[in-house]
Amino acid sequence: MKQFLPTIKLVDICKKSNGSLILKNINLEIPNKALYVVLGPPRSGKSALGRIIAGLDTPDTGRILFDDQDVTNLGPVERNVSMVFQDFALYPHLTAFDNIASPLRKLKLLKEEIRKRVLEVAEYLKISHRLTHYPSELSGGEKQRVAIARALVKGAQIIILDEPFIRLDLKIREDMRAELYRLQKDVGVNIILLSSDPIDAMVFSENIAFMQNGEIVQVGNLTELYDDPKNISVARYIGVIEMNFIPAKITQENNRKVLDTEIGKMALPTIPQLLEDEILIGIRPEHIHIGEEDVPSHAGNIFTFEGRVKIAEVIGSETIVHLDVGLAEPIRVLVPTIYKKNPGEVLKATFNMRDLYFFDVSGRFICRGGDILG
Amino acid sequence: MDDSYVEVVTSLVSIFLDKITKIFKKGKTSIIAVKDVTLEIPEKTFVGLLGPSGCGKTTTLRIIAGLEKPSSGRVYFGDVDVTDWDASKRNVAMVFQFPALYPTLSVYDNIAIPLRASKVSEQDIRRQVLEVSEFLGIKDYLNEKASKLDINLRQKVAIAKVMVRDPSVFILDEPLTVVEPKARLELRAKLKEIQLKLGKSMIYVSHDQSEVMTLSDKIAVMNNGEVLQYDTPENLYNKPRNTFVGWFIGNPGMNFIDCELTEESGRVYLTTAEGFKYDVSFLPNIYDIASSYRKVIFGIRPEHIALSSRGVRVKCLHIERFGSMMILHVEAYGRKIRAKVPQTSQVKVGDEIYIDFNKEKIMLFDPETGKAII
Amino acid sequence: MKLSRLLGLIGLAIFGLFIIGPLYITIITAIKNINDVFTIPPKLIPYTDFEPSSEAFDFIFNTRGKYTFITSLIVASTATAIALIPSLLAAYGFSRCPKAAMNDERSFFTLLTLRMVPPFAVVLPIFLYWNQLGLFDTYPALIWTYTVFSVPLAVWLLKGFVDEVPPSIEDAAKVDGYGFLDRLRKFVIPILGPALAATIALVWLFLWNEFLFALKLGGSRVVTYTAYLPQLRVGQRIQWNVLGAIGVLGAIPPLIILILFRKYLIRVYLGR
Amino acid sequence: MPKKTFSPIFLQVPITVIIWSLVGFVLAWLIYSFLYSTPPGGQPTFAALNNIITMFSDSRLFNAVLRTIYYAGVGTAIEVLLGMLVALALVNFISNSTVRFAVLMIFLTPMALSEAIASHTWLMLLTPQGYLNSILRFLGLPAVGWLSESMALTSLILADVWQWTSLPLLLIYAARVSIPQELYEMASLERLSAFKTFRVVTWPYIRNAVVVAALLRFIFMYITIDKILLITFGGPGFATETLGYYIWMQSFSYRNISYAATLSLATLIGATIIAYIFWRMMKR
Repeated sequence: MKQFLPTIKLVDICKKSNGSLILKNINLEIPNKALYVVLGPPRSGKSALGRIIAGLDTPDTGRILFDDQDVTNLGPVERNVSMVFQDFALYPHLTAFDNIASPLRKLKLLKEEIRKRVLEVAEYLKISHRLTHYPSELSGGEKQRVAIARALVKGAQIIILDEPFIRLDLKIREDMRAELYRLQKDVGVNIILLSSDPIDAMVFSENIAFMQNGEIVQVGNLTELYDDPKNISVARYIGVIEMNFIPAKITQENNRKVLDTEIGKMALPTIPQLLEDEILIGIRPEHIHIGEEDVPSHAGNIFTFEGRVKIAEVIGSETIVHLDVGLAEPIRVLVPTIYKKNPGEVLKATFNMRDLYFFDVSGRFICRGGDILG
Repeated sequence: MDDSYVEVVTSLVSIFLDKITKIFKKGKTSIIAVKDVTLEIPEKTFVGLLGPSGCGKTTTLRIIAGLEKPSSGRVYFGDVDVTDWDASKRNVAMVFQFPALYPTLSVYDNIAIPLRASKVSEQDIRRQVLEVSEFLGIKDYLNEKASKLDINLRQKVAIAKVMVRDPSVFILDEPLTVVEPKARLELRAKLKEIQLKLGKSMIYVSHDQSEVMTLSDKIAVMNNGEVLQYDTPENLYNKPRNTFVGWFIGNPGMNFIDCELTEESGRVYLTTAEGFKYDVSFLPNIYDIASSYRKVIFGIRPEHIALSSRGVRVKCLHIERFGSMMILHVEAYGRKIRAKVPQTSQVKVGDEIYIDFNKEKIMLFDPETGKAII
Repeated sequence: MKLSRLLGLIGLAIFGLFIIGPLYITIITAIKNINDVFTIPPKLIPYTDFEPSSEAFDFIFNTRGKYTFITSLIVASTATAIALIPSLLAAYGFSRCPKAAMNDERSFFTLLTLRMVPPFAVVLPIFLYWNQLGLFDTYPALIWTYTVFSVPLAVWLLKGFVDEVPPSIEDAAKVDGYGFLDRLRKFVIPILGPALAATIALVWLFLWNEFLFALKLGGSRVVTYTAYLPQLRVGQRIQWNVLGAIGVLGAIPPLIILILFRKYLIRVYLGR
Repeated sequence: MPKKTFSPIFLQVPITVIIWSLVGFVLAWLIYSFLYSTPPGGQPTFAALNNIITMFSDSRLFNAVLRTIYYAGVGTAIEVLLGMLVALALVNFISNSTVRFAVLMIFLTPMALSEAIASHTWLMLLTPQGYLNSILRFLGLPAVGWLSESMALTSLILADVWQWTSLPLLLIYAARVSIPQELYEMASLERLSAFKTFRVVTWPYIRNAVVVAALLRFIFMYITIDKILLITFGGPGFATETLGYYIWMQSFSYRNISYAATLSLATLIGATIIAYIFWRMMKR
């Protein structure tokens, strides 16, 4: 089993499950020696794709290539791929040691060799003190480490993790993410992370593929997806707090074109033709500021509006203020400190029009405020 | 049970727990769920009980509601000792974690049933039920069977059941954990409005700090059955009384470094064996603290650390980018700490950078008791 | 509140008496000699009303009585053993591939109907079947009949148990390189563990208690303890104490199984 | 997945072979005997029509069916009602869960025993000079003809109630303890009366268990004839001759093979219908 780290190519992969298409001709190239995040809302086909790459399922049509070798019909063993499942899938009747050793036992290695490699991996994942315990006695974080150790021990060249953090509580998640980052850098193995949590995409920001309804919507690194989302679903999903969307119409005002919205009129110097009459403006909560203290420097393109506080939601050390401006959904504003306000108060909020995102009515991304304002 | 009891209770509003202790006996082992808790819940306030699971917050809540008898200590509604009254006599309205609705009854009957138990005329009942369901947006589900509704609607009905009654106090045991994120935000706003509108005190138990920080006027942080600190959200964040509160409140929690206080040529420094050194002479009465404490725990929140040209030299291990903010995992002389700073592209993994601490936000804790010194 | 609780407890006590009474009577009849059985006034308390005697148990152990228990043991255990592995495979199919042919819900339902088949409607054809094969009153006849009628119950129980083994564990085993038979042998069966023991016990209990087929398919050589009971009532004087003794001996395994596998008893009826 | 995966049908082959090795012959024989009757030594003649006519004009069959409906119907009603009362009493009046579970175990013992043992235990009690009568006489009360023509069927029901009340008790007890405690706490917080609490909290959760228990008990009393065969032999006269016992007599005493097969087919179809109802119930 020669040790090489292939780049994975998925060509026109389609998969049906009980009648409906869950993967619609997926074409993806996953670079080797990288931590690749496949991000998407639940039931967007991520797990199905993961199982096909792992070899647990075969696609209805399409091919999978490792470098240029067609592995479409090979099993997980022949592909030397291993997978960490959402519920860890540890064998309840075996101790942690035997769980990790199980793939090696299948390879009929010497008892001594197995013992050495298991202890080595357990040491690396800081789990060696729990090897004699059964899975039922381990904590969430420990179970996760044993599952990863089992995937690592047989020297798999590709490890697929399906929603690895969803079962861990908040505080443990932070450590496990740092752990996974360190693991990928040290061992250099290909890691594919299937996740529905945007925070994962933010932490592992180099390679992200956004998936929805069985299709790959956009591929790129975090800044590309964050600054130039392909459509509303990407813009809405990437980001700590969901982006605000404000419908807008272009109207004529004393012979100058103006963007008319619920929160006021925006005078833009030039309105490119590509903007039809009806468009959708997107503004991220972290780009809106409340009160006067931190008004951004180049004041030229500042837009201010007023809103009535619906609720000031404290998240960790920040606060999301929900301002009711007469739209169906309140405008979310991120305040980086603890900022308690009772419902009903009227507040002034400002943002720089360069930070705006413009979408057409069907949700396709057109351009950024910065592109227009120069 | 004549109605005089009930009248007495509804007019009372403040609740006082006097040295409450609860011990559960499981076979031979006995677990101290609540240890010597004294708590004053003034009227018309929204009080949160916050802490990790198993810290005794739910048991305390159930003792207030009368669903659990304390092993020792007294419970007062106003100045009436209600310790021996069972739940039905205390006229308490409670929302459970899982919506406790009568499955075969319609939504209308589920809401009306408590009123029918206390001899209210049918028109009055109809008027109140319509008013409440209007407010909670469940008006057009009134004739639906409770078991047919989805979990969000069922919890709204459970809240409606509580609102129609005129209870002595509202009690909520993690009501929003089962609700989906979208509906959770709306319900948080509604709960705050209910508390303000009906002018009754509300006791809210949750392990989710953002929910409790958002809604509560005062919060009791609990751990291992004890109340560690009972204060406003801002004070808990800025002036935690011990290391646990500092760690638990805020996301990510406070950094802690075990240091020594060493005096050197008239200045007081925080030092560690590995060479960390930081001048803290500016701290109030630092000199007599230095005399009484050899070892201290230095606490600083990640968001109170800033990049600077001088200060403490650290190595950057890992970066988590969050749109406008980013979290730097840095190593200061062998100690790992996290800093939350505005997004910049200058800092890269592996760089040697300088950080400085916000002088007013530095805290010192007693290593044995964990209590805050400054 | 106190009164209704008292009435409730008295009600439970009466029901308890109704349950334990007949059991107690069977036990004391088993340790009486024949003349003490039916007397007026009734002899209910050993040592005070009557001298307990081992007459009934001696009778059983000196005659072919004891062989009937051995026959029951052989027939029930062999049939359970034969039915176990095929039922496990079928249960695995019903649980893991509900869409595949012969593994779907309809075939699972046909198995359920086999459990509801009235024995009296099929005992004659089965009797003739073994007669034509010249196997009347032989062990293979009764064992094979019991195997056929134990399969539906075994599959019903095992399907419920295999449903509770998370499929992701088998996926993990696939990723570790284990083929189908290895996965079954090294993972599914060990994880089932106690559930497998419960299935064996409950199926065995169902066969240990069977009466109709034993009565008709057995003759003089293959006689289970249930079929032996009517033979004790032939003749002028019914040996009541021996009937009691056989009842006591026949009740011991069921009570042990009831206590050991009480958690699984409800699965016989609900499957989960 | 290596290409040569065998299809799941292989998993079902072993049990299919086992089952159809016997059931195949049984079904074929039943249908054949229903269609053709062969007198000893004679040629088979088409008898289906004749069998059906005999069936519908057989008054003894009609009475047997009535007795079966009485026996299974009344027995099921008592067992389910008594089982429910005992289950609810156990939960409401015994708070310590270990004691409650021990008492439940004692109540469940009869269902573990074989029908044969239970039949002989009740034979000792019901037989004219049996224990019941000797206790009655000891108390100065007149003896009762438990196995007399008028009482025999009811006594059999009593014996079945003793052995099988435990099944509804088990199912309803399991349903009752699965009810979340919050519902009862909510009911007490809202000061609901005991009856109203039963109607809106307890009943909705145990209703399914009651129906399933009733179905199961009815079908088992319909297909089991052990007690009749061992205690009363269908007697005295036809007092306890149920459908099953009548078919048993036709098969083994009167040797009307073709007619017995007809009746057997009819009961098989009846059992399948009830099994189907049970299956639909279970899926809900």
